[in-house]
Amino acid sequence: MEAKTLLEIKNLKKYFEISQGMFKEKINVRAVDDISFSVREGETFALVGESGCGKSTTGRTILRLTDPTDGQIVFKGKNIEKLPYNQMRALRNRMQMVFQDPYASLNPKKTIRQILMEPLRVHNKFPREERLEKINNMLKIVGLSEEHLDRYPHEFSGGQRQRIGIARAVILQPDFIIADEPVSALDVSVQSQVINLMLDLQEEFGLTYLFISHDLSVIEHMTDRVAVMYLGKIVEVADTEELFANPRHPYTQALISAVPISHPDEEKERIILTGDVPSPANPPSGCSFHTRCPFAMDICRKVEPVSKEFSNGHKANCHLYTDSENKEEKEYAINHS
Amino acid sequence: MSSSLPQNEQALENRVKPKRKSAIATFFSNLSRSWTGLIGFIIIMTLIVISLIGQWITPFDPYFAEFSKKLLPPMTEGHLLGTDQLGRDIFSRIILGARVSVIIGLATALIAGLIGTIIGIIAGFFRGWIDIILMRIVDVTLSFPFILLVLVINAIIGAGLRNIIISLAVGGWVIFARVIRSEVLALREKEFITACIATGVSRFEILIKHIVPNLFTPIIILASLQIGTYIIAEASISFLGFGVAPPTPAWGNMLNEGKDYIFSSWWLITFPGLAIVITALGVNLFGDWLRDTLDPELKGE
Amino acid sequence: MSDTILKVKDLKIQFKTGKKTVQPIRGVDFSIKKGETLGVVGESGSGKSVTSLAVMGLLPEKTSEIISGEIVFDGKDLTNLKEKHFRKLRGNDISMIFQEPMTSLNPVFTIGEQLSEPLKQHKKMSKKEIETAIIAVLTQVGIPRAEQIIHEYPHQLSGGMRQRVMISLALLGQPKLMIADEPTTALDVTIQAQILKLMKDIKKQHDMSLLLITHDLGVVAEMCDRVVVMYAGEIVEVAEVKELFDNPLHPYTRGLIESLPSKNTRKNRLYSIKGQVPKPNEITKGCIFANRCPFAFSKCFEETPPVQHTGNHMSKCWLQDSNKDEVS
Amino acid sequence: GCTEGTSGQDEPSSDGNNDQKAKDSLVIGFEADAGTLIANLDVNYTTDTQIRNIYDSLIERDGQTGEYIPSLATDWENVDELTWRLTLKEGVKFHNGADFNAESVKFSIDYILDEANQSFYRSRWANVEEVKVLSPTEVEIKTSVPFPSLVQRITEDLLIMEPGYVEEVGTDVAAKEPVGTGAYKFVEWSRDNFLKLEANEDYWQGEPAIKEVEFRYIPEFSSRMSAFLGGEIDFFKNIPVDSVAEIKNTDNAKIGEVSSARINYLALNTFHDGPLQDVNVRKALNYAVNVDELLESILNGYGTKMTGPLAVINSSYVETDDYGYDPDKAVELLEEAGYDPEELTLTLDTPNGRYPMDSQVAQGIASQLQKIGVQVDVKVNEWGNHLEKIQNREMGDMYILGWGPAFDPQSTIENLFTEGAPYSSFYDEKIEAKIQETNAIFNEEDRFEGYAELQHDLVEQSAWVPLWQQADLYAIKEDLNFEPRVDEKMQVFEMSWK
Amino acid sequence: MLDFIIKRFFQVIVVVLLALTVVFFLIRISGDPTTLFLPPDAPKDQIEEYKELLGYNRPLIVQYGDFMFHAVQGDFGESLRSQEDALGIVLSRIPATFQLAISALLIALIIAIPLGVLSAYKRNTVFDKVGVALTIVGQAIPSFWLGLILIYFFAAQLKILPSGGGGTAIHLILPTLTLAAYSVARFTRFTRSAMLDVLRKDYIRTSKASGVPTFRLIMRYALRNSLIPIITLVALDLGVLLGGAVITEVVFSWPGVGRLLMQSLMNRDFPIVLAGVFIIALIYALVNFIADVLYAYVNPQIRVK
Ligand SMILES: Nc1ncnc2c1ncn2[C@@H]1O[C@H](COP(=O)(O)OP(=O)(O)OP(=O)(O)O)[C@@H](O)[C@H]1O
Ligand SMILES: Nc1ncnc2c1ncn2[C@@H]1O[C@H](COP(=O)(O)OP(=O)(O)OP(=O)(O)O)[C@@H](O)[C@H]1O
Ligand SMILES: [Mg+2]
Ligand SMILES: [Mg+2]
Repeated sequence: MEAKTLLEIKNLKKYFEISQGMFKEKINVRAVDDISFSVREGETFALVGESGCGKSTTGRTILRLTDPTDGQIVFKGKNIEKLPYNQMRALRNRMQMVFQDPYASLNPKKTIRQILMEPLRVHNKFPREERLEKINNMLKIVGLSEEHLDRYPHEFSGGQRQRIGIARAVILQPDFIIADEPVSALDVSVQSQVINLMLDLQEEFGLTYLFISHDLSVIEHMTDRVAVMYLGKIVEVADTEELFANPRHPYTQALISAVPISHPDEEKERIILTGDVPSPANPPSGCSFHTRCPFAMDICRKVEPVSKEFSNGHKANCHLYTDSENKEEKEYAINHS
Repeated sequence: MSSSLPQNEQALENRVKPKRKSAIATFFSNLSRSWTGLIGFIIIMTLIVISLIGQWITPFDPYFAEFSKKLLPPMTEGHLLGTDQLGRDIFSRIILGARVSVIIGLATALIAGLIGTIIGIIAGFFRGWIDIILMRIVDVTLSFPFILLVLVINAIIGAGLRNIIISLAVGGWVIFARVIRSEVLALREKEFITACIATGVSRFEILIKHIVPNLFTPIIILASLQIGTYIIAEASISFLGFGVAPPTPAWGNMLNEGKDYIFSSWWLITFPGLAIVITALGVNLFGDWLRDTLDPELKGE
Repeated sequence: MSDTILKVKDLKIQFKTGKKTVQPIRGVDFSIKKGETLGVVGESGSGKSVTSLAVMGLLPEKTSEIISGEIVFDGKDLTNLKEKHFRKLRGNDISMIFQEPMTSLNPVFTIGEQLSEPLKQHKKMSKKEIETAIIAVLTQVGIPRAEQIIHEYPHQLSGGMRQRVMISLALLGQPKLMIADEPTTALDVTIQAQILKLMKDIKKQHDMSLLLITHDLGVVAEMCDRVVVMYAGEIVEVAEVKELFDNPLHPYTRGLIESLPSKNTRKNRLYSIKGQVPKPNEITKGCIFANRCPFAFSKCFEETPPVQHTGNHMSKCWLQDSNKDEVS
Repeated sequence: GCTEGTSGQDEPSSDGNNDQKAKDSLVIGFEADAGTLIANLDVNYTTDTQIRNIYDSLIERDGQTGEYIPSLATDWENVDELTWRLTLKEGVKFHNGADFNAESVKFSIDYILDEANQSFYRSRWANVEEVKVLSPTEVEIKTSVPFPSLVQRITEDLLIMEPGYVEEVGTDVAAKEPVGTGAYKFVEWSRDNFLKLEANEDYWQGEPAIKEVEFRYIPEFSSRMSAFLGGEIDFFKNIPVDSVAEIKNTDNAKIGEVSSARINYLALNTFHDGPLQDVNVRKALNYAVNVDELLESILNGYGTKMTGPLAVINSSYVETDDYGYDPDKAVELLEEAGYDPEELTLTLDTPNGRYPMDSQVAQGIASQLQKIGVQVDVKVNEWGNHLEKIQNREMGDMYILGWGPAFDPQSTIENLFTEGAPYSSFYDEKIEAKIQETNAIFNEEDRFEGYAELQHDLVEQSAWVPLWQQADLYAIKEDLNFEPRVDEKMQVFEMSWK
Repeated sequence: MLDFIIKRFFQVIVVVLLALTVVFFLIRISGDPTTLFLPPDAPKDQIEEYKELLGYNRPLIVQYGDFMFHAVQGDFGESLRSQEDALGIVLSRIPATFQLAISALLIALIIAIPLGVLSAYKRNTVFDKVGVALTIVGQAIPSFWLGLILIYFFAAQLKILPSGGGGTAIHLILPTLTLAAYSVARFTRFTRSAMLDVLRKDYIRTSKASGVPTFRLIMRYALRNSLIPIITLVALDLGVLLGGAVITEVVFSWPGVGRLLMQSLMNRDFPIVLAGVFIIALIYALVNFIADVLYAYVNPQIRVK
């Protein structure tokens, strides 16, 4: 079944101008550089990529926590990229966010009651008398209880705080939640608890997630579709299973192969990338991955590849798959990937 | 406890659930652990009490000039710290002088703190041109050494308790504005503020309900550390003859009046000076303690 | 056991913070053989770093105290070693790579200045020789332009490069034992893969022992010969790496392995351990894991479980014991 | 006329060769720097005192009596009411060798009168119309109105500059490197630090005994004191009365004392709407203030009590009635005036440190008035504010002020008790008329008579509460011959080492 | 770099001009100085005439424009009292003030840095605790009182040091000590805490792990890192010292700018006040500017090749 599109991103760009202290020139960081994708209702869409590739910025721009430099954000058929602050406020009960850092995302001066009451109050949701009950319900759902209501965030563990953060996002019963690395700051044993909670909530409330993570095993486990980002660009999009089974872009291949094995007996053919991720302030010409790509060709240095669709919804931006010369080289590469 | 159901994380919860003490009890139990903070606190409380009831507990009338008893050394004729050049009891005058110091310290901290905080909040929250203008004003004010600035202003607007508070506040608000602005800037970037925006809280509410409450700690710390500076500044200016005018007893002007007696009657300059030192010491100790307790990261401005 | 390079016996460490004391290490026992890679896994706060610092003699002098146990390195007891003698070992016989490559290099000294330090301290070499040695090591860890890099400052390097510099710093003294405290946690997967491979190669070349601290079972599976599982300041299980993954004995280890997403059916709930890691001041009598353990029974809350050895596989759980007399 | 000034007190030290120590330099601790070293510009005690060692005046005062004695002018007389003629000394040379003559006198007076120079003395000389050089030794001064106090102006204000030098180097340089006819030549001036002078060997009154002089600027009393005790300075002025004993107890130190020509008083402001417009209240205050006690206990007796508007040293002084201390009478008078002393609150403004123990005296007065029940709010002002308040007529009931030098009746009375003069803020229609009348009298005897009457009237009207003539106190090295002068000047020429 | 310097310099100028503006209006509002300069018996019309001469009866804004026009050319008018160039008078006092401030700064650094380092190294020992206590007390002592007490002991009682006056090195001792006391306390504390901060850093642990001996660790590795914040503090404190010099100069009769400014304030010699304000604001701004450059220079993270 083809679900409806909930969110559509078209040519989104976000550049940051940052000053390098007093002595240096200002630089322009292309955190998100012309990306497009869409999220369907009810699915979990993942953004994956290395640190600094622009995942968080994408998420924050979609929620208009920062203003996009350019491009369109269409939510439920409505363009929201230019909505003024106060109109955007009204929309926020439909789209919510869960943050990476459970310590920083809760106001240390507010009790849990205040933290959870705020969204209800702001959006005037539920009659006043019922709100407390709703909060208590929500607490129960995320595995906390009434007696936590009057405590302050610092009295909770990281896992518990993350659950409070999730509760705050879900209590408005939004359609769409962006979860920005919701588990990466948590202990291994607590991670799975939070992932379970997110899965449960999705089922219960029919939520759509934009799930941001760099942990490929988590992504493989819980998402439906994945977009792989590199230096502010999306290099590959596919259904999760398809992507892990059949990665097309050399970067995706390297990324997947770099994941540590899960059992000592496992044998893994590694593509070890050389070098570091270039700075988004000064991205390489052509295909931005060419500096590290084991299959880089001449054209990669000069021309930016365009998106090529393989099977249903599986797209990648790579010259290996575009029609041009160097056929042999390409074939070799594809066969060995 | 350990017999309760282990699987339930509630068990652990309860075991480690912090005993909730009242804020005051926490304050004192913290305070009692640091002898420096305790000394500071005792000095401050003594000072405040003295400044409140001072006029009823002075052994002599601090204004009354008993010419026949001038310049009596300490411990003579019932004058604990001796008498001054007009035969007034120094001990009584020091007690009454505490009021000036307390008023100056508190009032200036209040006014400078309020102005500085408001300006800091405006600059930090709204940014843009208003920030630029306000920060230029701050720069201008900061382009003078504090004491000199206060002195010049005071010399220009004239002496007196009210004017000295004004001039100290004019010199003092900037530091609040600076610190508060950078606090606000830091807070703005905090994830919980982003979370508020994501929730849909209005900007005004974010400012009032989320940013301002988080400023209390830095404000209190800063104010407590500044009070000492103000008290010393007042004394310096009075000493130079611009501040609180005699006959109102203030420690600075007692020193000013007594400095010509340095060769004959040492007690005239010794005791008011000690009073200032002890006060500044107390305030600093308490302020340091407060800073270390409330915000270990704010060390060193 | 002459092939044991390091032996830690019943180590207990206590910290003083203000008037309170906490004891984050409560009896740690393990050893590393020559040429072996020993993994130490455990969640945050389980005491991995403290243990490794104790081996390096780098615990804060004033606030920490080794209250019992011994650390024997190459036949020498390090527990009460004088600072002067310790210094001879550090950077020379034992060296260490730290978790945070971003903060572990001094920002105001050039890479060259910092790298020359272990050589200055331990080897009698001329300036020229030192420089040659440094460049050689840097090249070995895969740093391009080594001649230039030594004149640059840390902030001019990326995280991966810095970690390579840290590794070369650790290599310079040609140590017998290298301790790596979460060397890749702060890095990206692709960089992590590079560094892990590098460490594997280096270890092989230099024939040294490696104590690899991590919280990532994947890294353990990839790198280690044997594994120590730590939980809240105690060792709950020690085993050969395969044995551990195939036959984990302690419920905690089992839980960790089970909760790996790859062990669970896609899109289904993951296996998870309930509750959270206790803080050092929350520890009560009985088994430390009891309150999270799905198999806990009353005894677990009363008495500390004994150490069980099954061949080379050691675990610390009443279940192992109860197998013998009680039925679980 | 008088000839060369050798009034007994002056001990020209040319015969000072009996000193074996051969000490011939002197360091004076002085509270403030000169504003400028050019003459006839800055109306200021600190400037004047120092440069009077470099420049000479035409007419001098006797250091002890305050009487006029000739200096560069040997004689002066009125040709008519508007014309004065001065005869000048011959053979006097400036430090640069130029001759002193009538031209230099004209130049110096013109310097004051020329607006461009912005001399602060100009207002005092506004009545001078013209200076005519009759011959090298004779000048004539024309005034626009009868100007009997011209002699005083000449004595107090006018110092003679070398026209050629000033014209040659310009006023800017002349203000830093002065040339005069005085006993000392300029050597070096370091701002806010010191002024060094050396003896003018060819001085027309003889060679000075002290060869090198330094004014060292030390504003703080305690610093001056320690410099004195440490032997860095040889004498300094303005000892707080409470430190006199300390100096007396020091080896090789003595106290020099003189009743100066500066008077201190408690002004009773009749311009301020309030009880003080009632003469009975003013009288009551005169009875209630115990000047003797203030003098004795606050000033330790250093000061000369006054009873009327003029000090004994004043040329027209007559003895007036002393109100004395009579608190009962005071209360009675107050009640007569319709005031309940217990209900009465008055303000009292005082400067701080301008006059000996000024703010303490104010507080003493407050204590005394408190004894008859009158409440006094003492306000201590910074000097600039104090003066401004007086001139802008913003003062309250009473204030403390000093006036000096008070040698001449006209300047004192005119500046204190007329409507336009704010300095005592007393005004009475009849007295005003009388003052104007007396000021214009040219005949010396009538004039004296007029001022005598005025003094009695003013006392009768209780125009103010007279306090005392200040005592100038100096700390002096035991072996320094130095007789403090009534006019506060420090003429080093008069000094010598024993 | 040049770009930055120009920008900063421009900023300095703007700040100084604004400062002048503020002081100008404050002063003008506070009243006029004529009364203090003319003899007390000066008649009203001469007062008026004098005001006119000085231009004080023009509209304020015209006076301001005129003042600024000349001020930017370094002309602050003539001292009302001595009729000399006001800026010249102020400038001639600068050396004395600098002598005092710099010697105090040097003394403070010489005492404070070793003390702070030692205190940090020996933290929580008796030495450290006594040191910390002393620094707290040191910061609580107002300099004018300390000055008086020093005078009392060394000049009045022991009679071994002069209590004031300018010139020789001996005269410099007491004022320097007085002025330095606060900075000694402050620097010591700051050095100690900067040092403690650095000693906690990961990279210090790295150095230790390479076998660097303690002495070398502190003197070479930790100290250089601590010096970076100390430099900023020192620059800022030079301003504090210049400000503090006002009081010290008055207490010890030191012929510097501070005392000049005090006297001019008392005398209402406004051109000097304005020139003094200008110079001090300028020096202060320049010192901060130099501190920034220095900071950038010692801190490789923001240094440009
Ligand atoms: N507010 C900002 N100002 C300036 N630059 C920014 C800002 N936020 C992000 N950047 C830059 O944009 C780039 C993308 O950052 P972003 O946080 O989106 O990456 P990410 O993929 O979320 O990385 P991570 O995995 O580390 O969270 C980075 O180079 C970052 O330095
Ligand atoms: N200097 C110290 N003072 C007091 N307590 C300390 C100190 N260092 C560590 N601890 C405590 O010891 C415990 C173990 O810390 P340790 O750093 O060894 O954990 P870890 O296993 O390395 O965790 P992580 O994965 O977060 O690095 C923690 O509870 C920590 O709070
Ligand atoms: Mg991110
Ligand atoms: Mg660790």
